Parts: sequence; C-alpha cells; structure tokens
Amino acid sequence: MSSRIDAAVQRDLYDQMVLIRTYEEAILREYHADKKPAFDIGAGLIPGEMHLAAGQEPVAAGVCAHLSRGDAVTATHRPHHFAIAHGVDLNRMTAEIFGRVDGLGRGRGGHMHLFDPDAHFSCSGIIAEGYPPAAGQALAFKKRGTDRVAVAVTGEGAANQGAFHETLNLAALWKLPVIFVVEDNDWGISVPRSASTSVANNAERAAAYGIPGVRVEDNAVEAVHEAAREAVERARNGGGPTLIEVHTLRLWGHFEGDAQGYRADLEGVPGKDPIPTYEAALREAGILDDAAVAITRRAASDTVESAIAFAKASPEPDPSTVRDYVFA
Amino acid sequence: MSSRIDAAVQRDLYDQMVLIRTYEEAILREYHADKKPAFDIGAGLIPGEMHLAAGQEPVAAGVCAHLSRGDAVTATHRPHHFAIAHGVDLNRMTAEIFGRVDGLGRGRGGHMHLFDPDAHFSCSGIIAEGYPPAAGQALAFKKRGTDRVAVAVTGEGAANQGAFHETLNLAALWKLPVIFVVEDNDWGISVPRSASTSVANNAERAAAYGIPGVRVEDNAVEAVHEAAREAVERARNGGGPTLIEVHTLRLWGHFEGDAQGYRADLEGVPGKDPIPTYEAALREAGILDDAAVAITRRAASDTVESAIAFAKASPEPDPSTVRDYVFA
Amino acid sequence: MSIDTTQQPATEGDPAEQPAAAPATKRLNTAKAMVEAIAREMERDEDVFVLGEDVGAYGGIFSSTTGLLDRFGPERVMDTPISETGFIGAAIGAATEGMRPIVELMFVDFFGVCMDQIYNHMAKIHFESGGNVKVPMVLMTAVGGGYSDGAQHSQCLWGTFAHLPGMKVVVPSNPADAAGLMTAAIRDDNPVVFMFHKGIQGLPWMAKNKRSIGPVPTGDHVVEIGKAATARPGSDVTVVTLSLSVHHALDVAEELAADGTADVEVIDLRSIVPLDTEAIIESVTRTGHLVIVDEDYQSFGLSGEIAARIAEHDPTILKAPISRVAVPDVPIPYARPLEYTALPTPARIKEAIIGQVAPA
Amino acid sequence: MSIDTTQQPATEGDPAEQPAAAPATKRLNTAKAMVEAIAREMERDEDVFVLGEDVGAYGGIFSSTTGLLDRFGPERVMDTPISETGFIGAAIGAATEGMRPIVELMFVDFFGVCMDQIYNHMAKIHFESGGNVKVPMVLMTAVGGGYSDGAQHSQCLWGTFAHLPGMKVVVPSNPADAAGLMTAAIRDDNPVVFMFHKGIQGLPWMAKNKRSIGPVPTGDHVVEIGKAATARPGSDVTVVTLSLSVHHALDVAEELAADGTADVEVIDLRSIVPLDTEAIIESVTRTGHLVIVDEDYQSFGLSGEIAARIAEHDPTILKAPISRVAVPDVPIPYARPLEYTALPTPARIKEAIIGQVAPA
Ligand SMILES: Cc1ncc(C[n+]2csc(CCOP(=O)(O)OP(=O)(O)O)c2C)c(N)n1
Ligand SMILES: Cc1ncc(C[n+]2csc(CCOP(=O)(O)OP(=O)(O)O)c2C)c(N)n1
Ligand SMILES: [Mg+2]
Ligand SMILES: [Mg+2]
Repeated sequence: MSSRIDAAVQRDLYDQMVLIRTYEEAILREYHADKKPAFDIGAGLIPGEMHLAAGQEPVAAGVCAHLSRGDAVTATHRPHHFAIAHGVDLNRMTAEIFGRVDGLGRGRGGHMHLFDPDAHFSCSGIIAEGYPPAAGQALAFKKRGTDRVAVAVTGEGAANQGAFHETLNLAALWKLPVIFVVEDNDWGISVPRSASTSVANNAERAAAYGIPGVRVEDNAVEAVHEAAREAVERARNGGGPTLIEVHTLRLWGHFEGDAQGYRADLEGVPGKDPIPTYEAALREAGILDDAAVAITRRAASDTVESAIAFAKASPEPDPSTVRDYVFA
Repeated sequence: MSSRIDAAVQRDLYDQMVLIRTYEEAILREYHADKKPAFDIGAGLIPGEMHLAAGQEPVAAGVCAHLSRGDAVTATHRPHHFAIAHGVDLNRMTAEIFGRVDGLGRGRGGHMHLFDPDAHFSCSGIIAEGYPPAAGQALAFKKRGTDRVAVAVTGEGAANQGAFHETLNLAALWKLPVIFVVEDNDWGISVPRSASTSVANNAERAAAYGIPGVRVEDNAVEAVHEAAREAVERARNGGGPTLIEVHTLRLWGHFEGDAQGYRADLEGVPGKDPIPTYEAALREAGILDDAAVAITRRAASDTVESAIAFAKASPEPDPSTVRDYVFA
Repeated sequence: MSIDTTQQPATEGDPAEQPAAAPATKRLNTAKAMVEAIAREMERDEDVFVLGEDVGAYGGIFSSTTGLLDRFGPERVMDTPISETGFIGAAIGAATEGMRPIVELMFVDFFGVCMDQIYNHMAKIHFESGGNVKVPMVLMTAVGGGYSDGAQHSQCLWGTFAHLPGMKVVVPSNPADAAGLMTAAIRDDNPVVFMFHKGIQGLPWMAKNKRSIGPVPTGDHVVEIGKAATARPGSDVTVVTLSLSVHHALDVAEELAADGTADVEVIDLRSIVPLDTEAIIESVTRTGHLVIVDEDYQSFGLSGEIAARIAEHDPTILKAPISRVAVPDVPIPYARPLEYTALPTPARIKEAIIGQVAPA
Repeated sequence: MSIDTTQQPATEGDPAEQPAAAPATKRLNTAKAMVEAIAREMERDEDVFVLGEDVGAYGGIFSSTTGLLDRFGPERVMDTPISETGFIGAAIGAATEGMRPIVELMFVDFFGVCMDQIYNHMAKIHFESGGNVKVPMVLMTAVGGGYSDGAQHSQCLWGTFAHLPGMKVVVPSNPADAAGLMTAAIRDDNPVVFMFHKGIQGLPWMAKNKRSIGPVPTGDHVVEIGKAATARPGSDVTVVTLSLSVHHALDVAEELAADGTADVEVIDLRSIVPLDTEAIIESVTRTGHLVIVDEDYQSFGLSGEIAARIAEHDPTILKAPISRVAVPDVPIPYARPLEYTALPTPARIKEAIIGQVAPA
C-alpha cells in the first residue's frame, strides 16, 4: 500500500469500485431477468450484446480520480466502469441501456454507444477505433490552450489493431495530452493474450513511440491511481502522452451468454476479485469497518436502483421518429 | 568494407545497382520524352504517376542477393529496384510499364502493379498494405514445410500506418519467415521523417514485437547485404521475422513532376549518390577498374534497352477486352 | 447464469428417412450446414484452412466454425489477433500462393478497418495481374440486425461489397444453400464474400426462425454462384429479396395467398455478384409488380440496382411504381421499437405488396 | 526535368471587369476556388483548420491547399503522418469538441484504410448520441481517372460513400460550385464529404479542361447542399451526371444541338447526399429520356439509385429504357486504350443519347 495516497482518496477509490460493481450486478440482473428459460439475446428490457466490466473497476477508479468533467474519456465496448467513474449522468446512461427516450442517445445508441457531451464521454464498439477520436479531442484541448486531457481506453486484444499504432504515433509526435489506457484482462473474447500479442505486455510498446509506458500488475487500484497521476500531470503540463497498461481481470464472460468453455482457469477467477481484496486491505489499515462498508454499499445501491427506476419509467422512443438525428 | 564479403559478391552488388540505375534512367527518359513542352502526366508512351528508385539501389541489391525465385518479394509504389533485383522478367515488366499486352499484367496493372508469379513478385500502390499479403505468402511457405521466405518492403513514411503494426505482430506471433524491410529515404512525399515518426528510427520499433531490429546507416550496400543475410537465414531456419531499416536516399523527386520545393537540402543530394561511392570503394579495393565498369555499364544498357524495345514493339491492349480478367 | 453459446441444437436427422428418389439429406441448421461444407472441403483439399477471430475454441461467434478446431487442429483452424487488415491480408497472400483460405470477418460492420485489403487487393489482384495471379479465397462474415446490437453490429452492407468489382458476393437464406454456396465459394478460383445472416444460423441463443433448420444434401452439393431461386412461385407480385428477408417474404406470401389478396412470387437472389438479372426480369415481366425487400440501406445499393436493371431493359414491364422495403438510410437504431421500424419487417413487406395489388 | 506541381496558373481576373449588376467575380481554377473558400472560412472562424498528408509545404497533391501554410501557419495547416485512420479519427474527435476540421484523404481510393472512422464514427456519432453530439467537419478527397494512374488511384467511389447513412456527399463540377459547396460544407453542422475531380482542378500538369477555370463570386458565396443545377436546359433527353462528366455531357450536348440531333438537358447533381430527386424527376417527366453518366462503377451505385427513384415515382415517365454510361464493373485499367473504354467518354455519352432519340 503506497504511503503517498491518503485515506480520503482510498475511501473514494473503494466507493467508486463498489458503485461500479453494484451497477454491473444490477445490469446483469436486469439483463437476464426476462431472457429465461431460453436465453434470447434480443429479448427483454435490455436486449443486445452486454459487455460488463466487473473485475476491471480498479482501472476506471484509479484513472478517473484525476479527471474533471472538462477532460475527455473514450471507452470501449465495455464502457460502464469508465462512464461511471468519469461522472456520466447515471440516470440517462441507464435509460440509454434500456433504450428509452431519456437516454443519453434517446435510445439510438445502446450500451456500446454512450455519449455524454457534458462529461466529454464517448465510446465505440469497434476495437481500438476509439483511440483516434480521443487524440483529436486532445488536439482540440491543446489548440485551445487549455490544460484539459483526454483518456483513451482499449483492451489488450485491441492493442494489436492498426488504429492503436497510428494513434500512439500521432499523439507522441504532436505531444498531445492523452493518456492511453490498456486494460489487459488476459482475453480478447476467447483468445488469450499469448495467442494475440507478440510481446509480454503492451507497456513495452510505448518505446516504439518514444513515450513513457507503465505496466501496473495485480489489478492494484492504488498503483493505477499513482501511474495515472503522473500521466495526467505530464499531459496537463505539455509532456505528451503516456501509455498505461493495467493487468486486470475479466470476472465474468466476454459478454452475457458466454459460457467461457475456452477458459481453463475459470474456478480460480472469483478468488482474484479486486474489490474484496481492496476492502480487506482498507479494513486492515483501519480505513474501513463494517459500518463504513455498509454505508458505501447502501449509497451505491440507492444510486443504482434509482437510475434503474428512472430508466424503466422513461418512455420508449416513438417509432415515427426513426428518421430523426441522422443529420443535424 | 566488411571482410566477410567476397569480391564476386561485391561485383554482383555493383552490377545489380548499375542495372537498376540504368533502368530508372531509361524509364525517366522515356517517361518525359513525349510530355514536353507542357508536362502532362497522362500523356506519352508511359503515362501516369512514376515513382523511381534511384538512390535506393543498395537496399534492393543487398536484400535480394540472398533470395531465389521461390522466395517472395512484395514491394511498394516505388517497386522497380526490387523487381529487378529479384529477377522479374524485365521485358514483360517494361511492357507493363508501357501498358502493352505482353506486360506482366497485359497492360491492366501499370508501374505500381507489377505481378510476376514466377518470381513471386508483387507490389501495391497503397501505403503499407503490401505487408499483410507478404506475411500470408510466408504463412503458405511455412504451412507447406518449405524453407522459402517472403520479403516485404515499405518506406519509412509507411511505418506509421496500421498495417505495418498488425503485420509485424502477426508475423512475430506466428514466427513467419518474413523479412520486413523499411527504406528510410527521409521523406514521405514532402513530409520529412521528423514530422511523421515519433521515434528516431523504425528499427527501434522491432522491440514492440519481440523481433530483431537492425538499422543500416549510410545507404551501405554491404551492410544491407550482411543484415539481410542474417535475417534470411533466421527466417529459413524457423527463427521468425526480422525488421531491417536502411537509411537510404531518394535521389530524385517523389514522383516525376515533383519540383521538391519543400526539400531544403536539395543541392547536397547528388553528392550522396551511393553508386559512385561504392564504385570508388571497389576501385580502391582493386575489384573494379575502367574496363570492368565499362562492361557492367554496357551490359546493363543492353539489357535495359532491349527491354524497352520489347515493350515498344508489343501491341496495346484491344479495347474490346476491357471486361476481361475481372474474374478468373 | 451463462449460456453455452457454442452448443448446437441436435440437428442430425436420419438420412434413411428420406424418400428414396431424392438425394439423401440430413436436417441441419444453417451454421452446422456451413461447418459441414467447410469440413468436407478441408478433407478434400489440404490447401483449405480457416482463420479469424475466435474461430478456434470458441467455434465462431455465430457458430460458423464450431468443432473444426477439434477435427483439424490449430494449424488449419487459426485464431488470430484482432487485426483484420493483418489476417485478411495474410489470407490474400496465402491465396496468391495457391492455398484456399476461408477467413472470417466477425461482423461485416467491421469492414472499415480492413477494406483496403478486401477491395484494393483481394478483389483487384487478378485483374491487375492480367489474369496471371488468382486469389481463391472465401471471406465469410455475419450480417444483419434485429436483436438490438446497435449501429455498429447490425448492418448488412452487401451493397457496399457488390459495388466494388472483382469479388463475388453470395448471401444464402437457408441451410442447403449455405452448404452449397459455401462449397462453390471454396472451389471458386475467385474471391467470394459469403454473407450469412445471424438470424438464420439457427443459434440457440437467438429468436428462432422455423426455416433455419432444413434438409441439406449429404453428398457433394454445390449451388452455382449467380443463380437466383424461386422460393415461391406466384403470378401477381414479384418480391425480390435475399437472406433473412426471404423468410419474412414467404410468411407474408402465405398469409396473402390464404386470404386471397395476392399470389406472390418470391425470388431469393442467393447471389448478388453476379446478379441473376434474367430471373428478375422474367418474373417481373409476368407479374408487372415489383417489391424489393432489402435489409441493407435503401439508397445507392442493391434495391437501386435491381430497379436499374429493369429500367434499362424495359420500364414498361412495370404496371405500377416499384416498392422498396429497406432500411431507410438511417443507422440501425438500438431501441427495439426504432430498430423494428427501420428493418424490413413482415408488416412493411405486407403493406408494400398490398399497395402493389390495390386498385390505384 | 522536374515540373513545379505546386505552381498555379495565373488566375486572378479583375473584379471591375464584371457587369455591374452581377455579383463581382474573379476567374479562378477549381483548386484555387477551393483554397480561397477554405481561406475565407479560416479567417472567419478560428475553429477551422486543415490537416492531411502533404497539405502544408506541398500545398496538397492536387493543389487543394496551396498557400494555406504560408497564410495560416503550421498550427492551422497540419501535415500528418501516413495514418489515415489516425488523423481522420483525430479530426472527428476535434469536431466533437466543436472545432471544424477540414481533413484531406489524398485519393478517395485510400478509403479502405480508414473507412471505419468515416462511416462508423464520423457518420454515426450524431445519430447514436440522439443528436447530442455534432461532428462538423469536411472530408475532402480527390477522385477520378483518365491519366493512367491505375486501379488504386483512379476511382470515384461516391456510390460507396452515399450508400452509408450520416454523411453528406458533394461533388462540384466547376470553380464556382467548388467554392460555394466548400463554404457550405465548412459551415454545415454535419460531416460533409467533398469530392473533387482531379481533371477539373485546373492543374498545370494535367490535360486542360476549358471549364476548369471560371468566374467565382468574390463575396460570400454559398451553394446550398442538395440542390442540382441545370447545366444546360433541353427538351429531348435528360442527362443526369456530375463532376468531370458534366463537361463531357455539355460538349456532347452542344455538338448534338449544333447538328440538330437532339436538344439535351444536362443536370449537374452537385450533391449526391442529399440527392435532388425532384430535379431529376421534373426533367425526365419533360423529356421522357434518361441517360445517366457516372464515372463510378456502374452497378450498385449512383446510377442504380437514380433509376430507382424514377421507378418508385412513376416508371411511365420513361418513353424508352434508360441508358447508363458508367465504369462497367471493372477495376480502372492502366493502359490508355482500356482506361478510355472503361471511362464515360464523350463518345460513349453521345452514343447513348443518340440511342435514346433514334426511332426504335
Ligand atoms: C474491429 C473489430 N474487430 C473485432 C471486434 C469484435 N470484438 C469485440 S470485443 C472483442 C475482444 C476485445 O478484446 P480486448 O480488446 O482485450 O477487450 P476486452 O473485451 O477484453 O475488454 C472483439 C474481438 C470488434 N468489435 N471490432
Ligand atoms: C494509404 C495511402 N496513403 C497515402 C498514399 C499516398 N502516398 C503515396 S507514396 C506516399 C509517401 C510514402 O512515403 P514512404 O513510405 O516513405 O515511401 P517513399 O515514397 O519515400 O519510398 C504517399 C503518402 C497512399 N498511396 N496510400
Ligand atoms: Mg481483453
Ligand atoms: Mg520515404
């Protein structure tokens, strides 16, 4: 446990992770609620592919702790944890996931397409293709003389995609204020890192662009927090981009409905859950106790359940508006 | 001058470079012959964009010295030097450049699209997009249990393209017998390396794929030869890919018609021509004398002029065949 | 909580149950029919191999390769990194060396990351080489929406591929055609884009389509590329369509036949490139009424081309303006009520057909 | 031996020479007209900036940015690495933050390396965000062949862009429209793809087109996106076309008028998305004869869509089958005799028009 971090921050990191997990559990529940007995991906109140980020909370919590709403975050097909940690309006985000008119995209986008211009949050379902626009946001921030930064997220599988390379080169060359975050959860759907990536980790690839590369092991939220602190500071001060790879954990399947037959290590997974681990450490350090944990969980649950209630109360879009919003 | 290389090889390297240069000069002459007084890119016996490789002979000569016709070479928009060094049929190549029926592509391809299946030679006009098919050729060679190798060429500008990254990762991961060659001639059209590439050289980028990376300085043909020898050997022995970057020279414009107004160093360029330099060194070493040089030049000129005569004698394609060869 | 997406429904029928005269068949879903066709060609020809994301242990996200890894091993069924330009390009290079790769682009929606390899290389090398280099490969890819997968995972985009010369484009609507077209595609010396609709794969985790399981010949079975099929003969209105929409059209046709509204002919294109213009014109010449049902975007695509083929042949064969039932030039919306307004649903098809036969 | 490709022909006319009533104009070639429009908007709005390969010191390979670096400096005229996905994506991100980038894709033929950014991001973000995020940007790109640049550098491909929803697509044929459409595109809150034909830029190193230099208004000049122009009124045959082919059509029309063969109306689409269906139908309703001239591939593209718009409006307005003069679904061949057989030449246009008016 780093000594540089103070208890209030630790508490915030914990609260953030619990909020995210509470959210993902609630979405899991709602997603499957009406898809039984025969699972039908298109059925229910929340249809479509659902990629949940349980286990990856440390990355979002640790990185977004350093951001304010003027900073940009571009996430992936697995976006909820970053959206929450960056302060996206949870009610409207949830309404979007339910496909409702009060959703961030008025029901047009869905869970892989969450856009909150107030929080400068966006995401994309195409692997690594969120990176270039994130660099563009950073370019705009720099052109306007601000000290705002952009965070771009991908998985370790995505780091083999051309867009990753092009964006890192561009951002390094132009010294853009971007923090490139790679969530290494060991898997790209069913393909392990060893079958997708020719080097042991992606932090090594930072050298190919002349920028700092950091690898955080063990899904350690405080180490993420520390690495991100440096990277954000560097970016705000005109020092250009940093690549941070976090070795994290995909606690559940790639998407809901994934039986993970390909995943030999499956029994070991729950034991690696970062939240109990961090909770235990904070209890040990005297920062958390039963009461504090209960407060955090209750607050998270209240926030999440009220977002879900908000979503369910919002009307579905009117079919006659199908042609709207193609053009401004 | 390396002691490992013997005089016969040195002589071959020199001959090869002279042949290439003689060819490029002849194409230059033919290309401009009937575009005067007002330069019209579409006019004349050889129309279209023309990217000549004068100055880059050491790369092709040094690399291809280690190949036989069963090995594959995939070149770029600037392909003549590699085509010649790899033994592409010069008559049919020239006929293709003249757009004639006896051309490699029966006049369909043109100078950026030279395909000689006998020599496993191909090229592409799209930056870096020759890399993936080259890896695929290597994959086929490996699947079939041969010791054949594939050489893939790009410029330093191309190394910032996504296809470069994807292919290096794939080839490294699958230990494919490929030699990746980057011709660093300092320029991507009008953009200097410093404005396109976030690192000092691309050999450094090999580390991002866990493969050996070699940088050859000073357009030194024997150093290219040595680096390629190791790389080809490694590939043939199942050791996987190597990245070789050669610091070479674009002696002329990006394409014909390019006034190079953007190129501040222009007067210094002719002095860096690698052929006189190498010729002087070989004379110094007693390997070349006036007579030998004359023989080489005469042989090159005969070969080239007869290819041009062959091309000019070949008929133009019949317009009524315009729909042919879309499908096999 | 989790569902085994790799599991197939029991599909193997008994060939002995078939009437003696007809070729022996077994009942398979479309996914299994594809897999069987691929496996048979892999057995016949060792140059055939499969590569793509999650085609190995996972068996293909839409079950197009289930079981192949176990049968043929990792040398011939290769999981790839997420690098579509890299591995599709690699397939091209292997094909130019005489192998016959089958490469999967997981969703057609991802074409934008690798289109240069597809349209500037795979599709043009044969032409640019004056016929000297062949590129015998299959690019298979999942298409279609209807399950709320949003604007980047629900498209058909066959018009985009068909517009660009040098690749054949096939789009089966049922298990037998999927098998027969896959076999034809693998044996073809040209690059063939094989587009399969998720909604007719017969996946256990999607809404069931009753025709996603059907008889597939057990022997050598080739469906010639470029020939449309008359999925249902009729005399009043021609519906030209393909893929999942064939089933919607057939359902509507049965309904309208039952209530006497119209006798609808349904043409299943099966192949877009080449397009069976003759079959379309022959049918419309008889019926005088044309409804085009296309799950791709409406404008500048397949439906336009069909109209043009008629207009340049003889516009007077049309007794009424044509109707198009396609995605109305909007990205596919996520929310179900919007998505099902954008898609060519049975309700929209029915309305269009009724519009054709209604007295003006 | 080398020719200065960045040099412009002298183009500045004297505004005072214009008749008093008409708006003041000066004579510019198309390239210069684009540059002037961009420069004016860069002066008006500091959020406008330019990026792309060789847009700086070189001034754009087809002179679309000549002189801008000197006028606005490297912060606003940015050379990029050869990374189209990277820098077009960066333009998108900057646009979502309220800037107004003009990004150049050097040749449209390169779209395959960056189409995901273009069609899945640039074109869909506004929709996916339910209208909450705007993407005000211009993607400008050179199109067209005719100078033996081969299969990867000679395409038009506007049908490919038009098929995919969410981006406007404009294609000027002359200097005034280039300026007016560029201004409109920059000010538009939507992504606009601006496709300029190399053959009408007025480049000193290409075959001259007499209409590549023309009067351009010197004041604020906007051409509304989505409105076709009647380049020549006529009563016998409608030629619907765009870009360089407008000039071929006009040349043929003049010839056929002079010899009394036909009075040809030439519609210059100027914009493909939105497509001015009304203008097309109005003209064809009068003439009854339609020739579509399209330098893009024939099938599954623009020419098909035009036919469909008529066929779904009223096929009986056609007094004869339509004619299409387009690239016959072959990659653009290198050799001149082949390329000029594939392209929509004046000879082919003339033949098609004569075919329309010849007694059946
Ligand atoms: C260009 C592209 N290729 C493939 C996919 C399909 N796909 C979605 S998620 C995924 C795996 C991504 O792995 P990784 O980047 O490690 O992220 P993770 O899912 O592990 O968070 C794949 C292959 C896609 N969406 N886009
Ligand atoms: C994808 C793509 N982008 C841009 C171009 C245009 N282009 C042709 S050559 C060239 C410069 C290439 O530079 P480099 O890779 O260094 O090769 P060199 O020309 O120096 O040999 C560019 C930008 C292209 N052909 N393809
Ligand atoms: Mg992963
Ligand atoms: Mg270069």
